[in-house]
Amino acid sequence: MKKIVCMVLCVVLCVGLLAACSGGTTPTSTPAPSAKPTEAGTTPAPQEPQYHDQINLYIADKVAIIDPFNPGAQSSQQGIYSHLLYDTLVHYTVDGKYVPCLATEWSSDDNVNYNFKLREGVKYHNGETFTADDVAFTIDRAKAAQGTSMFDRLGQVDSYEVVSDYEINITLKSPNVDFIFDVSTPYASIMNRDEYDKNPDQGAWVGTGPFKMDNFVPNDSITLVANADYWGEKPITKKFVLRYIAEETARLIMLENGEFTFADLPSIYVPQYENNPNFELYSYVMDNCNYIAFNMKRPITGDKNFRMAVAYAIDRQAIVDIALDGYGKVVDSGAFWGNNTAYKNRNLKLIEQDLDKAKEYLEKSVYNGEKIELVAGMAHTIKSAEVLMAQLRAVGINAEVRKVDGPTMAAITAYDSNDCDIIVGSGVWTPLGSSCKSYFTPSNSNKACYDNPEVIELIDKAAATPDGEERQKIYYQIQEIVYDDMPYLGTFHMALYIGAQKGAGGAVYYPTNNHDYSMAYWLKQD
Amino acid sequence: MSSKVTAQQAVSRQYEKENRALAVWKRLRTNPGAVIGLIILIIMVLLMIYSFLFISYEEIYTIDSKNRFSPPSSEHIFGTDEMGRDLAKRIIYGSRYSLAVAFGAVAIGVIIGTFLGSIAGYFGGWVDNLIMRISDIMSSIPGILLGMVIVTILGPNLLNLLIAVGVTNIAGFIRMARASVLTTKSNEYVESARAIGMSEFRIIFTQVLPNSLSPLIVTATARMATSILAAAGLSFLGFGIAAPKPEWGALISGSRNFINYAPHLCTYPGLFIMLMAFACALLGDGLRDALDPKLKK
Amino acid sequence: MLRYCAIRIALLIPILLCVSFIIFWLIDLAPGEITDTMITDQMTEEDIQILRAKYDLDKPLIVRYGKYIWNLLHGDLGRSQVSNLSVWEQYKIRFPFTLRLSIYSLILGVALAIPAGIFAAKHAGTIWDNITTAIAMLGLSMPNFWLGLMLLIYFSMKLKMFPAAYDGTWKSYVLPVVANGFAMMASITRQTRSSILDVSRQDFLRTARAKGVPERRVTYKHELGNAWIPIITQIGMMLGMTLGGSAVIEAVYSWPGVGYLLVEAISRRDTIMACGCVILTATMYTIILLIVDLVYAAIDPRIRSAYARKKKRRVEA
Amino acid sequence: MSIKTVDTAGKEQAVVSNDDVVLEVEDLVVHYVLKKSVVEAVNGVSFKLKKRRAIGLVGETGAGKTTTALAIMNLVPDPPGVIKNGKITVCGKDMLSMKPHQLEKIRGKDISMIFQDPMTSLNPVMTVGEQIAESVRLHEHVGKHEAMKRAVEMLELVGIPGERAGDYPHQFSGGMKQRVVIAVALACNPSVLIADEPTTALDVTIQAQVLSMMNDLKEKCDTALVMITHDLGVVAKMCDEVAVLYAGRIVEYGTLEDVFNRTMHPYTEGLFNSLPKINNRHAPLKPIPGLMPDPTRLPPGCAFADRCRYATDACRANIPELRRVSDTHSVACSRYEEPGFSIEGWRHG
Repeated sequence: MKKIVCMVLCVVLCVGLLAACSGGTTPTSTPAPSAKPTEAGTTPAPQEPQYHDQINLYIADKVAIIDPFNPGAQSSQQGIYSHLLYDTLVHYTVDGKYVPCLATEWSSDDNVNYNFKLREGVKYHNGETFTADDVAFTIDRAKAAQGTSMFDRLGQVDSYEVVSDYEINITLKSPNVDFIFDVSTPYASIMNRDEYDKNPDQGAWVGTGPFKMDNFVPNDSITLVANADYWGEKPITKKFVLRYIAEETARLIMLENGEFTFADLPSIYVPQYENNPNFELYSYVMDNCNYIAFNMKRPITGDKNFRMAVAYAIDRQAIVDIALDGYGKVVDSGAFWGNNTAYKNRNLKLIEQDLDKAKEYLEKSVYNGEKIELVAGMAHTIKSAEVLMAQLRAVGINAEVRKVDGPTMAAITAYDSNDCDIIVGSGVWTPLGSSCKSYFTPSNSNKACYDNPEVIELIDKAAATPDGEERQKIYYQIQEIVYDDMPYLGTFHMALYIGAQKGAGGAVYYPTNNHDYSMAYWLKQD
Repeated sequence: MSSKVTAQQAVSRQYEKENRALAVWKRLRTNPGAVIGLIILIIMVLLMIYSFLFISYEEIYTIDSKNRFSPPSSEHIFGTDEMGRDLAKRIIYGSRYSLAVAFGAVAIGVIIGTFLGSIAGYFGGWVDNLIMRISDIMSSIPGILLGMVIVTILGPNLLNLLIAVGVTNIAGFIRMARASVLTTKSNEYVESARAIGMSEFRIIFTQVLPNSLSPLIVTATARMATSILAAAGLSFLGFGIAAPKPEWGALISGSRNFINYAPHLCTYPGLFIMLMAFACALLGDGLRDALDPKLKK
Repeated sequence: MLRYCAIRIALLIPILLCVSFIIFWLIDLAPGEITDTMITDQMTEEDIQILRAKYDLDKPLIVRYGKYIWNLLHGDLGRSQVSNLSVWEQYKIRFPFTLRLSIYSLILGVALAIPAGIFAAKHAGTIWDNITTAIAMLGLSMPNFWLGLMLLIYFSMKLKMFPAAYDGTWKSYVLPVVANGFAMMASITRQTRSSILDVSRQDFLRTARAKGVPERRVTYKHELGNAWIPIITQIGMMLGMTLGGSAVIEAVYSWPGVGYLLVEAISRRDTIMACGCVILTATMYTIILLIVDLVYAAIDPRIRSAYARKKKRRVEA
Repeated sequence: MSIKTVDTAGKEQAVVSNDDVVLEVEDLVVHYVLKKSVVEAVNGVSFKLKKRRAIGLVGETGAGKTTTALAIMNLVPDPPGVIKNGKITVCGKDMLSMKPHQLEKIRGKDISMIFQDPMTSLNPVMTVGEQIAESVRLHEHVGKHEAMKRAVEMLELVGIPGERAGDYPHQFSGGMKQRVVIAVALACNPSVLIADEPTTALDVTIQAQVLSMMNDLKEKCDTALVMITHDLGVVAKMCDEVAVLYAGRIVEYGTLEDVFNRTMHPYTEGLFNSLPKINNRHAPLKPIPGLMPDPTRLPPGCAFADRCRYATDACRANIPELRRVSDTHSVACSRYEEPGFSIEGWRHG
């Protein structure tokens, strides 16, 4: 009898344990898509092409939460699902033109006061109509959302005035010629006030974009379905599944098995896909520029001779060959600037590797054998640091690699408490010249603690002068001063490769990594 | 030996100890597994010594972008890794990290764990409860988590990896030491030692602990195997020793993305980890049979 | 019996409090805070302070910990600082996967280990015994992530038999379970062998044989019946280890389990999430150990009567 | 009652054996082959046993009593133990030549065994009732409930209240456990019961109860009993015939009355002399000098020669034959070749 009591107790506990957590839904409710196109029977050859109705897209980072006002949502892939789910006031095309989106027309005379005329008859996914009130709501929430990209873009708005349901005037705190660009980035998408009031947690699941939210599993996958009554061009694909896979090898296998329609390709496998009949290969060179930052405040790295020695010691092509298996682009000018960011001063000569000159400068510098730490945080920067370490030790600099994770990197390289010697990093650059502000003026992205009042003053002036000859002269002058001080050494621009199934395309790739997959399609191969 | 113990007793204990060590070695020699384990361990130590003498740190990090991913060949026995460096040299150089972790982490466990365990076992009462609760807490925190947090705080180098893995061993040794102390505590000679006025701590270390030597050695060798794997796991997740230093776990984690392009980069370090852990486990089993006569088949 | 379970779970509370404090303190010690990665260029010093205030980082550690414990005692594990989702919600979605992974690999392990262990014990000393022990030893010393990678390549890449990551079908369970189960199988085989060897020296087996009980039944009913206790201990320990330590296998197979949450919480300094995960894992761990103890009692009458006697004595006293 | 003797030519004389002989052991030799040495535990033991008769195998520890019993059941642990030769027939079936599954049908049914230490002879995780029912179900293929009923009956038979069938071995005292072991052994009322020192581990009062209970059961189920003991008192109480073993051989064999009153072998005499006399407490004990010979290096001649007062060179030269002295009594001592030789014998009280 006693034996049965124990058995029962065990079973009860086990069942309790499982029941307590059996409430969980399986993360991806999608059945495994069949790789082979399911061409049923012999339908008469249709005139327009047949498309798969589901696309599986690999995203390169975990998405913990979908809410542009929550700092936790910070992820490199935020741009991708924002393009699908939301719309911005102005749409920025890949070749640099501004196209009307939620705002039909916009104008500003003094780069401080902007006027937007809004599009009528646009519906949110929850049926609410899009009005100026939503723009006002988004600006208010953005100003209170410190630590988000939304704050970066719309935090500079001082005040706004809702003229009518479909017109709004926005005044900035300080004049900014490129405000229209800021408004066009996917981070500045316009949210719906009523949805946020109804359920604050999932307020961001509703937007005006071409796709609606179907299911979201934190840190794992996002499922979107096409928005039938989208005001713009209707999307071709019915369903999108964005999925993060930690293990690179697993991702590749899924691409080969057809479980992924689009997936980032590690550079080592690019040759296999280059002339592969049943796969497509898309690639683009990112604007982001990998750099070496010298801590200007510390004695050794503050010494110009030491920096010159390092400049002559490094071989950029070797770094690209090893860190990116050759599939990267060495910087084409001495200036530390985005790949094709505007106003790039290409007549600054790039210092080529010259070991004797390097040793020469090293003699002249204050350096005598101290340990120099190369601080790196991301996979490819750590590899670059390893290559750099070998190259620096070849000329006699006792370099060591120090691997750190995200928060540690942010903490030890903060502007005012930066005690690292050399930081091997990767800097974000937008197509606008103004993005140099974050590297040359005191801010947390300024890893070199570079503080040159003349440069700061020039940058502010540039921000206020409209595009044109005048602005180019100022930016060229800034790059010359920085080239002379040499707080940064630009090394290379990463080139990203996307492998796709045969017949899959239609994605617009932006050098800022915020790709637009809304018009992506996957042609059925019969 | 304290002078109070009569000379004759000392001689007999000495003789008895030598005799026991000899007997253990004789039994150990007959156990094939233990012998294989011992041989592998000796080879690993020789490799480490070879790496100290002949492989300079410079050979480990120099980059040779021409022959990257070259398959195993006569010149490079295990082939070269993604930066053109000879994998065999890096693995042999890396043996020092695994050996350091194997012995260091266990040493931490032994020193702290046994000390706390024996105190808990010997004094009992609230001391026992306190220490046992601490060991409960330590064992309820998953080892991986403790390791991750420690490496994140102190930074990714060998000493911190050692501490991270060592801390997880402590709980096991506390329990082992306490159990063996409890059993030996009740023997008469402990009473007699207390009778002749030995201090408590002296009794613990000279009388009680020597008798829990055999379970200690067995647990130590078994823990060596698990420590090696724990260290490899930690560095696989990215919480191990920093990049250029060729710790075996880091070698696998670094080259796992090229696994179907150049599988040898992953297989050889994996084999070495397995071999080392295998050797420690075999030795542990051999010692357990040799030290514990009643277990003889 | 129920009293015993109640005491065991009650004992857990103080341990969990200490554990949560240790985690809180450790993560606070680590360089960098959750807000560091969020600070962008356009933020002024005053904006940064507002952001930190949002995460209570401006208050000292004790106050933050006090607030956390206050919520904990009210049964609210709080919300993850990163994703603002309640810790219990996320854990509820992911824990079944870790549990299923552990239990399926345990079943695989036990199913292979018991016969192997008995086989090794029955042929103790012969060449077969050495072979089985060697294989078991290999299983123990093989790093499970390395085995995972190898399986991933051969079965998923080359033979295309199993999917590379979790996709909802049973097929995606196979590789992680084998990778996880092999180590389990190894240690349970060793334990079975040694406990069967211990039991096979006992006299009641001779009585059984003298009764004419066939050899197979002697082994599986009598010997195994008595050898279960140390084996169950080993199984309980293995289950506990995989619950905490499966982060590695989950990393290799992108398995939506709990270990992965932990790694993520630490690398982003999400203290509330990390504490929540550890507390829940420790609770599940204790419940599983409790189940193991109950299984002891069910199997070994001597232990069961120990409980009964305790109860009876209390009644008399 | 007939006895097999070996004449000098080594041929066995065909002796009239009648049908109710249940156990026959002929020339049993059992050696334990260890790494470096061979233990000659049993060197040629032969005896016969009829229904309802009890034979006592007496001898010091190490004389090969238990090995003989295990050999009869064919339970000698085979890695070290090897049954060199000998023929064992139980109820007409030759135990040694049978295959394991045939053996399993006989063990517990025709012949069963009780072991020395009751504390470890029962499976701790099975109830007492189950353990008895198990052998019933094995041999009589009856349902679970029927077997359980039989188990309760057996328990009642051995003096244990039936309702305790559901208890576990650790809930019984030493004596009670031995009764359970006996119940297990007699569950299918075997024709032969081997008891290997059943009462040694028990204290005297319990010993008497168990022995008398075994006696009643022997009579009731008319089983033949092989009682292995080193306690002459137990033999006197239980057995009809006695075989004295020394270094793996029978040195004296006869009815209780022969061996006890007309002791002929010096070793048996030494055994009786080393017992304290109940009514002559002051008489000094006369223990047998020396120790049992090392079974791995048995002396060429009579194993008892070194310790025997009457030993001659002849004794040390060749192994004495078991010689019939009367139709029920035989002794293995070469001194009896000389006519008129006799030992002093031991004085009663």
